[in-house]
Amino acid sequence: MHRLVTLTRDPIFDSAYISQRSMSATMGAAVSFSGVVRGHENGEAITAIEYEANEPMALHQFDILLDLIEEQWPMIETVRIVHRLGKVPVGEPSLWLEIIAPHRAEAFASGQFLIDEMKKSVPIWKKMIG
Amino acid sequence: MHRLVTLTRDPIFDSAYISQRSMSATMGAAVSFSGVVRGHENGEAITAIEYEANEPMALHQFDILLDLIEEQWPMIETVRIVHRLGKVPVGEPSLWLEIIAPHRAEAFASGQFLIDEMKKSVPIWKKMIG
Amino acid sequence: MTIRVQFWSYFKDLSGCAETTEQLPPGATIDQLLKNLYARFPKLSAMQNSTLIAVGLEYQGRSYLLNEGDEVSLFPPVQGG
Amino acid sequence: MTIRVQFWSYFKDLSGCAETTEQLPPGATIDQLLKNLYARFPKLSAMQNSTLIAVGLEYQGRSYLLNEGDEVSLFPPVQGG
Repeated sequence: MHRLVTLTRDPIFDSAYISQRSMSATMGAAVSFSGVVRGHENGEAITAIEYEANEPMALHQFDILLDLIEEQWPMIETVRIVHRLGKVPVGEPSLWLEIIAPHRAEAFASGQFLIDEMKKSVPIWKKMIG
Repeated sequence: MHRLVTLTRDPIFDSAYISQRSMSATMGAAVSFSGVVRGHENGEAITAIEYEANEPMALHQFDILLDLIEEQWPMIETVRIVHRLGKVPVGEPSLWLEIIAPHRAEAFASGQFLIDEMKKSVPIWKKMIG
Repeated sequence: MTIRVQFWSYFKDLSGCAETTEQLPPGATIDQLLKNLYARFPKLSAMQNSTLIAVGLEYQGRSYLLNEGDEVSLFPPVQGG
Repeated sequence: MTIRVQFWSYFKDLSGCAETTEQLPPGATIDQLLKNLYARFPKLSAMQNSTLIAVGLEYQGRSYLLNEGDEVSLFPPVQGG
């Protein structure tokens, strides 16, 4: 399984990531997800979220999750994850990910698994900016 | 809910669709799916799939599914669907769709629902090209 | 009454045509239409149990009462995506 | 032995620093480290039940036996995405 995990302070241009996609002829499904900063958090208006990460540990914990994905869905060809750090303004993605798999079921299931699990184990925190 | 349903004989450039995305500040999740023609179908090597549609009925049946989505997930802001018709070579998308929702759970669930249901009710057929 | 019938996907190959018309008495159902069509196009009758039927843009069942001017589509299970 | 401790997210505000060190006897556990830290940083102790602990890059529990040179991270529940 190809793994690309990126933590970056630059804006996430998901269309650029998608135009770089490569799939072999046995792959039939690509699911991608963009998590975008919303204008309200817990009922309060915000202008941005500032993301902080324990970077080496975050990369390692993503790798542990990718091991689990590889075990559970061995046919997945590629998982790409980009998490932005620092100040992310409302309307911009903080997270982008993509799964390439033979069939849609495993792409959807593993994508949801990855997001659910990263929110438990990958050391990234947010701070609302009013 | 914004609905954009397109049947086209042109190639699907999903990165172009994604760069045209617009989301309001209450939306936090965009899930997109590309279904790509694979090099084998039922164990036989193919070079392309030719898609045929009953176009007016297909557009209407997509609309019925979008009504169901709107009812079940009223917070969804936008659903875009593009289905390519005619000959689609191996490695190129035949279907692209995107759901924009406040949270990821409804975006993932409705995207899967849409694909599962369209495969039952939207009058599009394929013919393998060897 | 005259009912126009369109065939889709490999049903065109089985019937040998993309569309045809049938003359039916007033009050006829899709079931009667199908009986007539199966007499004319025997290869289609082999697909009876996997035939989808629409009138205009809507799916309909075999007991649907046909009306003058109805356009019927017959096709195999759909396979989009 | 000397254990280096890093605080993350709002734990930095609660402790007033990003990192510190603790001297502990050989064979000490994370539990003992936490007791010492809570004595020095009482505001941290209010978060006891929602404190995550890592040694190096791995999560560890309170009974983990510390070794000289271990780098411990303390932080609140993660919130990526």
